[in-house]
Amino acid sequence: MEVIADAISWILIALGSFFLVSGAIGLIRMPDVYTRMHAASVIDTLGAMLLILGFVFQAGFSLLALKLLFVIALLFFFGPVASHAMAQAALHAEIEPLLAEDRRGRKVPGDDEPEPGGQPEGVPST
Amino acid sequence: MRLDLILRVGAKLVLPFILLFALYVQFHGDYGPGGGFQAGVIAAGMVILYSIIFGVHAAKRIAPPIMVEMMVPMGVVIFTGTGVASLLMGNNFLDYTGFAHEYLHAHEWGILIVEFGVLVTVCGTMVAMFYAFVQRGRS
Amino acid sequence: MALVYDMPRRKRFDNKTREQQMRSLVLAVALFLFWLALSGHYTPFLLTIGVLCVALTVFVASRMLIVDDEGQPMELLLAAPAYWAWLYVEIAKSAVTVTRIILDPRLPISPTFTRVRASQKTTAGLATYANSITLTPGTITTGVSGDILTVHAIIREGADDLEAGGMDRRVRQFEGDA
Amino acid sequence: MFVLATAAVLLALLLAVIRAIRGPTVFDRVLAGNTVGTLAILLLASIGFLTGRPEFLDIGLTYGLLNLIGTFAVLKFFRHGDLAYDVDENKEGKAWK
Repeated sequence: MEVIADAISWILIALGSFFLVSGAIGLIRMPDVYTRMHAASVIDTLGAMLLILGFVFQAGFSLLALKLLFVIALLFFFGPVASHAMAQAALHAEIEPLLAEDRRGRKVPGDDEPEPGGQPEGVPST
Repeated sequence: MRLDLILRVGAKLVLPFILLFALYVQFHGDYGPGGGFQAGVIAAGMVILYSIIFGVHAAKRIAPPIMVEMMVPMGVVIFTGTGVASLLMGNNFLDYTGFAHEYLHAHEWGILIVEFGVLVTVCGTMVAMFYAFVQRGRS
Repeated sequence: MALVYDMPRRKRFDNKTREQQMRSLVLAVALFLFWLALSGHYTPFLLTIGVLCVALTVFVASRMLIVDDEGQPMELLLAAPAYWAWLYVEIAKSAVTVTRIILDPRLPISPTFTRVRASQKTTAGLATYANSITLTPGTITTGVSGDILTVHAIIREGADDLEAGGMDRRVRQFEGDA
Repeated sequence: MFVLATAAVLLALLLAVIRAIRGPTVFDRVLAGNTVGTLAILLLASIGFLTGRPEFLDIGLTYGLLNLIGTFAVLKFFRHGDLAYDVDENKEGKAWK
């Protein structure tokens, strides 16, 4: 039993470390702030959560495991809130995103008119 | 930022837990890292988060500036009051031995009261500083 | 359509509605469980302090006017674990996709902005949907106005998936289950 | 195994700090700062396990909460130019903007 838990935890920690490092590489490689946010979200979700889940298996059934789960809950509930605030503030500051395609003028089902200034659906801008 | 739905819902979810976490840190100072100072900072963080998301007027309703300013000297009074009380009982300053019959028990109570004083002062100072900051350039 | 939010009027304590009392109770139970999980020392003294602290916290929360259907969505509590499990699988899938993109030497990104309509009935459901989009690597909700979400996706396929509305249906089902 | 985790976290921290130094816009720096916060929690947890003193987790949770508040404060400042910005106030025309 002990051995199985150890093995699971090792696998989780190794996977988590891998996603952590590759997310950080993405933070360096990506061209603009919005795409970097996607890379950071890999760190926040899969990287951090798998790593902590690995620690949970090491801790076993104890209060320590519960505290680790609270850390996961913090990342799970409030990581996206922070990312959303960042993206919104960056858009508000008129930092132009690097776009392959802009569908913000797209007609959403239920809309009567698409918003002016946008492009019709399916037309690439570059 | 108050109008934003996601921030609003997120803040509403997390605020009570921040306050309870601050109180936990306050009362478990003897078992792990913690104590009055850290608890005061976290509790002040709750007020600051509330005023960032919901506006400073809403924050002044739950933590009125007059109360916050009273908290700063009040904590010091609690702290020194404990010390003076122990002096009056015929012991040294901040020597808690007189508070209960048993030595350990007396220390527990004494430290609890002193830590509470620290919490009140630190929390009051942090929130007062925040209010002073956001007050710049307005009436 | 802008969803303008007004702070609710301050209410007196004695005319709290039944629903608010229920929500306060659920909040108190959740907070006390949180306290027990953190504490780890179950002496009578600390438990008494815990009850007092929970009471203080619930009092402050109701003064802050955050005990309502957005702040304490207790209806969603029972259906939540199944939804979280589903969401976690989605997160893992798209995280692998994004990791592939990052580690690909050509960096095949095609950033796309799009708008999608959210069909949830309640604010808590809408917030769940928006946060689920952000939590999934590869897509970020950048704005909410009314029930239209603006989403930034790192590749075209991510935007296509959202427009197809699979996640929207799943969140609505989650909301409907409750 | 915890050594591997610690090494991975430190490597990721290094890259995030590089991004914070280079980041052309202020939002890149906020993003990098937020990531450093997440990584600091992980570092606290893994060093705690490494040294056999996992009580460090309380500090980790505190750090996560303060990181969240700090991120919001910085973002609000850059969005409204004023930490006290309030929608009601704006209607009366008193506030910034």
